[in-house]
Amino acid sequence: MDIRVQAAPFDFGAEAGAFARGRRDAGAIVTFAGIVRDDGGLARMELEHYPGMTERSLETIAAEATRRFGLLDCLVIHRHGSLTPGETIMMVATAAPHRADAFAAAEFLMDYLKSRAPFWKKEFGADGAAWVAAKDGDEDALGRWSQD
Amino acid sequence: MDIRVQAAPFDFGAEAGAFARGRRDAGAIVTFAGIVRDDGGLARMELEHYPGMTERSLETIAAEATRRFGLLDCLVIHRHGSLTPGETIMMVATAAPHRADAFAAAEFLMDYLKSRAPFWKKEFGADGAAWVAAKDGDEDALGRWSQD
Amino acid sequence: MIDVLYFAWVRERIGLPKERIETAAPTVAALVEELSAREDRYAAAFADLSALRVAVDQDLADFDAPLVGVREVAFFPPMTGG
Amino acid sequence: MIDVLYFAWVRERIGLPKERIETAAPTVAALVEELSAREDRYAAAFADLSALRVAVDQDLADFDAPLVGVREVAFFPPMTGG
Repeated sequence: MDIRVQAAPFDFGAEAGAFARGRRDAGAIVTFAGIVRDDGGLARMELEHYPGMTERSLETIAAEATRRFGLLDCLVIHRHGSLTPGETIMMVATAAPHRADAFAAAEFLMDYLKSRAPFWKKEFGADGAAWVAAKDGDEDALGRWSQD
Repeated sequence: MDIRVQAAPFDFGAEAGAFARGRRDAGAIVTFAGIVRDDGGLARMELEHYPGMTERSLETIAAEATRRFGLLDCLVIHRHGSLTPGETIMMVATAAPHRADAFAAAEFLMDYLKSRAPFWKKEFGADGAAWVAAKDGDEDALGRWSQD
Repeated sequence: MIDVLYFAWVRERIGLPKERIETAAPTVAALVEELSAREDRYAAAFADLSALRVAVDQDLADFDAPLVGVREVAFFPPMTGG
Repeated sequence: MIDVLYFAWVRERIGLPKERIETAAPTVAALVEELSAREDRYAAAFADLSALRVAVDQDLADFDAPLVGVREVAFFPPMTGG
């Protein structure tokens, strides 16, 4: 399990390759990368976070994904600070014996990270700056993971 | 849309990186890599395929995934021939504006590829060689994609 | 004349990957019967059709698919790629 | 003494990222009332609690969470990472 919160850029391909390399125990690797989308004149984005709580919450989410889906390994990298369109904001990677668990774990990580990890996006464009509003759908997405 | 069927190894990390690089239109990239798992003394695996039909079927599946999930791009690479544990058998990558579509499309591609693309695995181990049997679950997995 | 292809254990059981066959069989099922009657190795390969898949001109098809105008038929077990 | 942290537009509205507060408030909700009574910028930031989230010692909590023994409370809008 590898959790990194950093201002510095990272190389998604290199990280995905290193995560998968020589892994004889896992049949399935799933990765997700979030990219700053050029949505109608976005100049840049500022990602604020809560140092300390960010790492704690990501570790909790990753540990829960590992337990639920029997992961052999998982990786979360999330940037903060200033980002421009085309830059990679964050990535997750999961390794499991079979594909269903690797996919479910990556989606679980993303759903919880979206609504439970303390990051806030502010977008800067031609019309000024605005905080991104949380989507109801992101909170609703957690419902599908509730266990009886 | 990029479909490749090849005997040669490929670099999963390099392909994932190239697929995601500088993509200002897509907010979400999902990749899946299938790796030869070292499952109880497997020495190597032979992947047989049906040249011609293989490419056709992968193109059909990728085009359907693109249409259903509004993909901006997708990539499928699948090897044939001899593979040893730890080697990457195949990968898919999907790019979409939002994560739900990128995840669903990657799972759709994998489910259809498993049951509809003409590949057959033969495993060689200490106890001899045996063709891998299709799992009922793989055929069943297609049911979740049926549209009304 | 029709090209008939075999893959995986069907290929191994029949003992060749491909052959050209002169046939008047109107359907895939009729072709299977014709081949099965010809030699034991075909009968063995085609013994359980539920364990087999068929492609007609490189598209998955049913065993009752017609063979009129068809150039290529392939028999194989369920796929195990990915 | 308790450290109170503000993030995103809560931080902007209150005008600072962090302050130490001497309080006897027994719960988060009581602390919010105390701050809101103090100055308009707090009242403005805390006007709609349904638009806010709170963490107590870096764990997400409810507004009725007790403050006994707590070192750090943070207020912020719903998260938008990923």
